[in-house]
Formats: sequence, C-alpha cells, structure tokens
Amino acid sequence: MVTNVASFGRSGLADFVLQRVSAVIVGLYALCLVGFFVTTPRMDHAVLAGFFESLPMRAFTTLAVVSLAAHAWIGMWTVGTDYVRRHYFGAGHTVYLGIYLVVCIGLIFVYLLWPLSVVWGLP
Amino acid sequence: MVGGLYAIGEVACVSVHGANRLGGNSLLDLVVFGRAAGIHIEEAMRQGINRRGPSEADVDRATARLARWNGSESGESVAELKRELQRLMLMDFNVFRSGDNMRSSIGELAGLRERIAVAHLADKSRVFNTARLEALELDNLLEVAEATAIVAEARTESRGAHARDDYTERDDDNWLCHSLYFAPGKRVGKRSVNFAPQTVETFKPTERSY
Amino acid sequence: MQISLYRFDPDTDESPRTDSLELDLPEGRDLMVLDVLELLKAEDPSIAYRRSCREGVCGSDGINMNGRNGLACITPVSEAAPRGKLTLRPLPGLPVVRDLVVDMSQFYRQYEKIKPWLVNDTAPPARERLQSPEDREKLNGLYECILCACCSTACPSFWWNPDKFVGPAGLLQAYRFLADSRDTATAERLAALEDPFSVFRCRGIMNCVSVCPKGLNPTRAIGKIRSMLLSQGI
Amino acid sequence: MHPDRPVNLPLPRLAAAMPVTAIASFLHRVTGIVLFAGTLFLCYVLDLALADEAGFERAAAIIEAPPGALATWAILTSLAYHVVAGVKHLLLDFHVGDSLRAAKIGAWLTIALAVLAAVGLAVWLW
Repeated sequence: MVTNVASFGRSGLADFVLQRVSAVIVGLYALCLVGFFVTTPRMDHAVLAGFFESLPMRAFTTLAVVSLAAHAWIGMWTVGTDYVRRHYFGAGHTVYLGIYLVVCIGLIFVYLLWPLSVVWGLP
Repeated sequence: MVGGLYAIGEVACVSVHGANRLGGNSLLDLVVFGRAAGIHIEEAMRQGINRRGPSEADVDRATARLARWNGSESGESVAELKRELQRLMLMDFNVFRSGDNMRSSIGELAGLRERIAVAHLADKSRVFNTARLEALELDNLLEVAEATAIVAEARTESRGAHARDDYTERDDDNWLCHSLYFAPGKRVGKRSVNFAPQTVETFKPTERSY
Repeated sequence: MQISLYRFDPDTDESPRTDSLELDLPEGRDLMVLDVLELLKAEDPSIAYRRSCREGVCGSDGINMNGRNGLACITPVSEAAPRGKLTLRPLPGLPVVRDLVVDMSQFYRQYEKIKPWLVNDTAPPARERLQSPEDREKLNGLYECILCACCSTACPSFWWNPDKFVGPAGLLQAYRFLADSRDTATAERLAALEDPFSVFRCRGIMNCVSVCPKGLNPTRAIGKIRSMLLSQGI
Repeated sequence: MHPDRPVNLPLPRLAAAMPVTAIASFLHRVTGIVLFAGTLFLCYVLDLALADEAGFERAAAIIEAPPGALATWAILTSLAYHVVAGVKHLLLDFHVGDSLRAAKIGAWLTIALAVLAAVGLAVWLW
C-alpha cells in the first residue's frame, strides 16, 4: 500500500528517509573535516590539496555534496511551503513561493557543481 | 407519549440508580437505554414513522419567545435574574429542604417569572450571540426550576437526595413512585416506578442505613 | 485585575480590537479564567465565548491565555497571568467568528480525514469484538482526547498548512485507530498519511504536548505513525 | 466560507509563550538557513584555498579578517547547533526522549552544547 522508500518522488516518507540518511552522511563528512583541521598542526596549500585529492576523499566529498544538495532541498522546500503563505503574502503567495524555490534550486546547483569541479579539478 | 421523540439518560428519568444518585454521571442509563433507543429507532425508521409538519401556531409560538427578547428595550439584565434564580434554588431546593422555605421560595419563583417576562436583552446582534442564547435559556431554567420546586414541595417524605426536615421518614406507601409535573396548571401527578415486576425480590425496597 | 480582551463582532467591526478592562476579583480566592469571563459577561453580555461543562471535560472553552492555549475552566488566573495582567484571545490560526469564538471547521475536517472510527471488514462475532487487556492498554493516552483544539492551534505547522497538515489532535486519533487491535484498515490508513504534509510536517517541537489539558502526547503518537510507515515502506 | 473573518496570529506574543522545545526547533531551522547561505562562502573559500599557494594565502587572509572570521564563526556555530539538534531529532525518531520532560532537557542540552561550541570557536578563531 505504502509507496516503497526507494521510489522517489514527492512522498513524505521518501523525503523523511532521504533527509536523515543525507544528514548522517553530511554530518560524518563535517566531522571528518573538523578532525582533519584539528589534527593538522600546520596548514598550507599543499597539505590541504593533498587531503582533498586522494581518491577516497574525492568520493566522500562527492557523496557529501550530493547529500547536502538533497538535504538542503528538502529543508528549504519545507521552510518555503511553511512560511510563504496567503496569510502574510496575499493572493500572490504562490508566485513568491515559485521565485523562492527557483532561487533555492539555483543555489543548490551551484553547491553541486562548484565543489565538485574544484575537487575533481585538482591535479 | 410523543411518537418519534426519544429520550435517554437523566432527562428520561428511568432512575436505574434509584433516588439516591447525587452526583457523577449516568453512564449506565446512556449505555443501556442509548443502545435500546438506537435499536428501536432503526426498526421504527424501517417501518416508517408518521410525521406531521409544524403548524403555523407551532412556529408562531416558537418565534414569539424570540421576538419577545428581541423587542425588549429596557428592564433587568439576564445575568442579574439568573443569579437570583440560582440563589433561590441553591438555598431552598438543595439536598436539605424544609416545607416553609420551599413554599416561600415557590412564591418568589412566581415573582421571578413576572420579572423575567419583562427582562431586557441588551445585545441584539446576529452573529454568535450568546447573550440571546442565555436569555432563552433563562426562560427554560425558570420552567425547570419551578417544576423542581413544586414537585419537591409536594413530595411529603425524605428519600435519597430529597431530605426534608418536616418529613424526615421515607414513605413507601405513598411515594414509591415517580413524580410527574404538568406545566399547564402546575399540577403534580404520580407514576409507579416499575411496570413489571411490581415487587423486587432480590433487593427489597428498604430504607438506607449506614 | 487588568484584562486585555480580544473583541470582534462581524456585525459592527471592520477588524478586531482589544478591550482593556478592569475587574475586581474576590480576595483570597484563585478564580479560574472562565470565572473571570463570566464576571465580565455579567457586566457586558455582548462578550462571546464557548463554554459548557466548566470542568475540563467538554473541551468547549479552549482559548489563548497570555499567549498559551488552554481550557479557561481549569486554568487558574494565577497560572495564566502570574504577573497580574490577563490577556485573553481566541485560539490562534483559525478564523474568528466573534470575540473568543473560532470557526472550527478546518480542525474538524482534518479530524474527519483520518476516519476516526473503527474499520473492520470481517464478520462481527455474535456478541462483540474482544480485545486482550494488553491490546486495550495500547489505547491509553490516545482515546482521552476531548477535541478542544488547544494542541493543533498551538502548532505552527498547523498555522501554516491547516488544510494539508492533519495536526496533532487528528494524528493522535489516527494513531489511536492504527494501534487498535480490532481495526483492519491499517494499510489504508497509513497510505493516506504518506504524503509530505499530513504527518511529516510535524517537526517535534512539542507545543501540542505542553498545552494539552489532558496531558496527552501527540508528538509521541506521530513518532509511532512514522515508525509504522517506515516498517511498511521498507 | 467567510474569507473576511480575521485570524488571531500575533507571532511575537505567541513565540514569547512557547516552550524551550519550540525555540530549539526554531533554532534548528534558522541555523539550517544560515548554513544554506553560508555554503556559498565555504565554496568560495575552498575554491581559493585549493587553487594554488597564493589562493590559499588569500583564503587564509579572508578568514582572519574580521568579516570573514565572523562569517566563519557564524557558519561553524550554526553547523555545531544543526548537528547536535539533528542528533536529537534522530533520537526522537527512535522514540528516545519523546516525553515533554525529556524533550525539554534535550532542548536545553542542545542549546548549551551550541553555546559551548560558539565560545570554543570564538577562542579558536581569535
């Protein structure tokens, strides 16, 4: 009866699971970065580039960036559909919501492409 | 008996808990007689109920009350009169009652009826007007209060929540019955408690002692 | 005592106003907020509010007292207004019919949506559908809801999406029937809640739990619904 | 229906009466939005720092200058709060701390940990 979690689309259950899985991935990635910064006594370009250019780290970054995009989209979509309501924005609220969501999607694309191009563009 | 009119719970006065039920809720009444009424209504609906529409006179009688309040221009307030009615009923028709007090209060109730008939409804607005509702309810409260008062005064015994200091004993010979009240003429009548069985073998009616 | 009262009469008012009132309270007694309203109404009969049983059973007099929802009849003035000034307003987020009376249609529609009745398509036994004491135990903390709407109208998610988010009151009842061993419509009930709004708009902020006059926990019930959805979805 | 009926929704008044659990949840949302906007800054700094030696020096200079330091502090504090509140949320999904009392303790704990992180970050950055 209930749509399978694996079948994406605007299912609340899928969003719910996706948001939590992506949260764990991004959280672990953030911890990994914090750990790296804390345990590295002297930081310079070579050390930083060296850290990011290893293949596992590139893969992890890619996974984290994709997770972040999914996580941010679900979160920002929820925020928008909460606050951009007729009560405050009048009859045109759907237009405002549309503009807001387009801006969010634009930023999310930047957040997808920019870090990936940087990390995979490393020598 | 009014065909098609069903009553259950306290309003039906089946008194499954006897005369001594002071407070709490009458769930037994609701569960047992609610189910019975439901089953009966379902059956009656299948067979078809004879109904007649309201007559002009019925409608006029109902709207006259409303028009009376809506037309009032000055007079005592509903809240004031309601407070007085509450005071009377609380003082003289509580659990412990005396004939003298009840008789004098019945006189005061009659006076109250005259005052309520010319009382004032200040708020005549149309949307969710609870002031009007309370005015109409005051009419109803007066009817119920007077019925309670007259029947209580007439029942010359003590039983359950009706404890008179001028008739302290229970009187099964005369009062093992329901009191009936007929508003036209303010007449009191009796109806026996049970149609059948007439005797209660398991629990013989007896005075309560602790 | 100083009282600030929200007033709106659609017959005469373009928009709501706030009346500042002064009331002498009897000494040495802590009145309930409903008593205060009754005293005010004796002075000015045009003040409108719902009330019935005056003991926290019927759920009619849910209002907003100093920013917090609750039943006027069982909220002492000292608790509602510890600093002495009492502010009475209608339940937030629902259209105001008049003064403290709100239009509950939206709230009832959400309640109706979750089909608040037992669904069982098997043939009924001769007497009644039995339930073990253990299964009956599971309904405790769920069935006691009196539909006063204090919880749903304290919930921002319900304020924003009253037409899509079922709200804590409705969801508590949804789980009451999901948890009932006699109900056979579990799968259908869950499917109706799977969209992004009905149940997933709950963010677990517990406003519902903190205002419920019956001490119930809709947030917990919503968590249980999500777990049921998850175990069905995987 | 009656579209002209007013709705009583005085947000500041209502917010002032809300329990700490609601405030903690609202902060979760606010920090999420801060992170969403701040990611642009992080992308920029990462791009610079990974480009070459000179870029790294410029990135370091940006983070050390007051506006950059403030932004970094705000983003990392938000991250700390968002992660702790997220863990609390995950626990709630497993029905841990779903009583009002436990949720209140959890909310205070989350806020306390975030304040600790904010102070720690301030010390580390300046």
